[in-house]
Amino acid sequence: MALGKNKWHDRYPELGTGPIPVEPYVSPEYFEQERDRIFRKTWLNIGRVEQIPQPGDYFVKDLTVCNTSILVVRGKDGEVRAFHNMCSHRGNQLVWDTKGRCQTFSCKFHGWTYALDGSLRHITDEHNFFGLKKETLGMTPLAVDTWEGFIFINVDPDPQQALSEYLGKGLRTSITGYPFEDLSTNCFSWHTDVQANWKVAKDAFQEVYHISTLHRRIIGDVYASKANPYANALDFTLYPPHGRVSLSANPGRKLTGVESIVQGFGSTVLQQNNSASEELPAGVNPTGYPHWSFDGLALFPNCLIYVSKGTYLTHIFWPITENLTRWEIRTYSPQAETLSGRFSQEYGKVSFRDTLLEDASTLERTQTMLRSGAKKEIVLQDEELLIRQHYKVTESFLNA
Amino acid sequence: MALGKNKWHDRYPELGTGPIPVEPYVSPEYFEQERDRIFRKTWLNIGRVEQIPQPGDYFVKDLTVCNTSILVVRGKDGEVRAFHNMCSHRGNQLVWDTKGRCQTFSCKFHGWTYALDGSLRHITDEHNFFGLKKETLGMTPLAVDTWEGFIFINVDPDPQQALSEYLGKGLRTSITGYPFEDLSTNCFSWHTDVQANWKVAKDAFQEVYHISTLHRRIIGDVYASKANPYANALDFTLYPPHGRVSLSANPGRKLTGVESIVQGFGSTVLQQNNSASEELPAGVNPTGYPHWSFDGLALFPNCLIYVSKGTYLTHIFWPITENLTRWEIRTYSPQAETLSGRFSQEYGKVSFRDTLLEDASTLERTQTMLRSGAKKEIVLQDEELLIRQHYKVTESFLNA
Amino acid sequence: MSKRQLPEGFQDLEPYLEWSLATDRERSIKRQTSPMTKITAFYQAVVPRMDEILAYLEQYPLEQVPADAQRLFYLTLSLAKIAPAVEMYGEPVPEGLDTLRLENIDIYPTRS
Amino acid sequence: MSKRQLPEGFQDLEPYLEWSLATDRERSIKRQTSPMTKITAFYQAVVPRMDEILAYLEQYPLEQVPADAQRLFYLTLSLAKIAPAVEMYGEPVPEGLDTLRLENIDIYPTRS
Repeated sequence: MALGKNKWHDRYPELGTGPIPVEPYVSPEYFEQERDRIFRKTWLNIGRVEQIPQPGDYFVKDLTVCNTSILVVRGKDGEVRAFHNMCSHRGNQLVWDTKGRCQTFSCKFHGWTYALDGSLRHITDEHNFFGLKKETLGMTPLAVDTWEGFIFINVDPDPQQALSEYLGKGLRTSITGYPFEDLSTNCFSWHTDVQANWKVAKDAFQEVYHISTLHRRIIGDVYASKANPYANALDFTLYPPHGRVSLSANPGRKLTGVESIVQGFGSTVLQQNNSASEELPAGVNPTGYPHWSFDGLALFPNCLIYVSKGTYLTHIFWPITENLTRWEIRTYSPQAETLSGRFSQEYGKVSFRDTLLEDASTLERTQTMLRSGAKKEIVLQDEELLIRQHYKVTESFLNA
Repeated sequence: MALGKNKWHDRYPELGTGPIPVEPYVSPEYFEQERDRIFRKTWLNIGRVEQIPQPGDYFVKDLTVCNTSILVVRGKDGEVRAFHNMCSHRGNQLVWDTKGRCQTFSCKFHGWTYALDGSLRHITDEHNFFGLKKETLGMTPLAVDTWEGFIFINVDPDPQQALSEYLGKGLRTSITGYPFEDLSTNCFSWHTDVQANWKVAKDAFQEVYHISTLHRRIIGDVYASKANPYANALDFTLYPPHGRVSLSANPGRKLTGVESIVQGFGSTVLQQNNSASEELPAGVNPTGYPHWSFDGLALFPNCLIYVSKGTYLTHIFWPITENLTRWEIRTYSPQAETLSGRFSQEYGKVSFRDTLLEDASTLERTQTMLRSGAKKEIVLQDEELLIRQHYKVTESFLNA
Repeated sequence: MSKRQLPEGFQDLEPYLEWSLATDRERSIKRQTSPMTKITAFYQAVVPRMDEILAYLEQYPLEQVPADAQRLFYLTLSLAKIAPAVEMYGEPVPEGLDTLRLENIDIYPTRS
Repeated sequence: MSKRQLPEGFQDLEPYLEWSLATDRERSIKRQTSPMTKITAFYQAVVPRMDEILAYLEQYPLEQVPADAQRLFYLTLSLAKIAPAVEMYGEPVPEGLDTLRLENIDIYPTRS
């Protein structure tokens, strides 16, 4: 690992090195532009295929930022479809649960009923309507596609790119072979609403510069070491609008008492020190570093995927207002086969979650101060490359 | 004391006598104008110098109405300074405690460190930044000044008036010689969030017309008497945008049992009947009335200071939304030297606080009904002069 | 034989030790959860002894109060807390904001 | 004679049964409302027994765990919950977002 000065920005000089403005984090007008030109135009990761394994399985996703609620359902033919969750009669929300399994969807308001493929099947007191064309009154579909088991939707009625084109070949092949499917049988997840702009939240999870300060007690020595005191990254590779970072571990770290106990049973924490000589999934540890920790994919606009050996996790940041964000965290791992395995997973869950609580401590405080107007700009260092790229990409979307 | 009809409005005919509109108490748009044209432009009382007696002492004040949090600190040179409580890196809130003492302020996010004078001292992993000019990256200062030991700040980067000019010579000299410093060694204080517009709260404490009704059981006969049944004031003097009221006591009031016990030990309640023949502080009891009780200063926009013999108190009303206010009450008195003195202070504290609970009983109920839209106007009598002045002054700020 | 809790000469007040509470919050809760009969009984027991009590407490410097005198002092603070209820309102708390909504704040420096 | 709550050989841990809690939320609340002295006492009692405990629990298929073993298992989940507090922070919860604000969500199908 070569620690160097400004090496990432030398690799991507087009991003510049200057400060970036505070306005995108606090302005309601900017937020409306993000809504219209980014969230209503791009592919958004809304979940995993494992959420709906069987025909008739569905889940509902409230997409406040796109002013809609989405119903995602697996049809009798095994296809995954997505619809605006809305009855064609007077617009009532069709499904009120967050998930379930059914044969048909029946509106609680007047009983109109839809098939799993979205077509309208039953109109209550139909003969009292006036020449309805039932075949034109199905649920309104949305563009939907999957990649590595992640379900993406696009609320644009006519998406400008297919999902595979939007993700791009570079990003897609960078992670080829990672066993997302095998690792997705078990999911621990949380969400919360934080009073911060969605980018304040995302920024906090797409740089590790803060680890040696904010997390010094929990994971201060997990990534940072004497040789690499600020946990500088092994690699940054950009696939605009997306990007990837690769992180090393501190090989000299001593496990705590309970960590030593846990270790024998496989934990859901990001495995911290994965030797390159071990069998690692293809498409990780791009530099082949002997003490690799994890790789992070930043999918524009609002999704981060962190992959390690034996476990991966996602952060998704759903804007609500310019000052409010629903933050979703999901960690994936294989099912534990024994109670000992469950204990070990529990430990991983707790220590990861505690780290999240520390991370979150800055979010609302930062938003409060950004709103003060005291400063018009913030400054970024070399290791905050993904934050800088996010800003530049956003500008290009807003000015397109 | 000459009881008369409409005498205060005869003294200040420019204030008029008509009803005032309900809109300023309930309108979000009006609230935004108050935020921009009053709270972001005027000098605001945020505390006492006794809160930070030593170099390195600091306190933090959340100023939601100005969308900021303020750090007030005494420097090594003894100077009181105020800053937006914000790190210059990515905007995180710098200090998370409400008060304390330190040598430097270190950001919990990435470890950037500032001196007591606000200058940036340490940048973590500094060589990975891009030509930062450290000397331009200190905390953002705010205008700060003191008067009689009260600390005022102004979030306007370029205040239109100095503090002394804003307070005005009339107001300042009206209270000259009052021993604020001697009386500030001991502070009992409370706060609460009330679901009422900040002016509903302030109005309740800048008129005594309600005392003989709302407080009839606790202090109904403390100010009102047979000769002065509605506790009419001794004097109102306006120093626009501020003002002062002077109140008499009921000389015929009988003490309760425990009040008689307490009396020998000096209490923190406003001393109720201070004979003009006693030694009174200069700058109080402007009419020289023999049974003076207390004088109240109304500092625009949101601060009331009530001074009596041996004790004073402040109310500060911090707007949060048009329907929500943080109400802060602070009572000041000398330290008790004995347990008996402490018992006496405790009695004063309890009976004052009980009065506040009664006062507060109207606030949320009033706001609920003002929001109903049932009435567009409210009416004011002669003794509610300070409420009327507040409305007129506000209008002049909003229309300036 | 339980140990003496209050100073010599004030043992007759021991039945009221439930009112010997160290914090304002505890005293507020005690007041608002006690019926007037109990509040009044405490008031009537303590008020006639207040001259003696305060004279006794005056002997101690503030920083050297023995535990039994401290308990007696806390009784006087509870008397301060309930005196207005007995003498003025005739009910434990006046009609108004819930007393616990007024949060005590300590704004001055805390020095160790 | 109270009934045995934990499996044979683990009775010495019965004083810590207050930590045998079935849900993550209960364990979170228990952690954040317990003083470090209690948390540390629990940690010190259970950690030296963990090898035995895990070996004992390994014998049961996940769907056939007897009630006493289930209680013992819940003790290990509480250990997982408080271990970072003892080993890393020295306080019950790290300075940060209130832990109860992170709501547990179950996104996978619930099959009966």
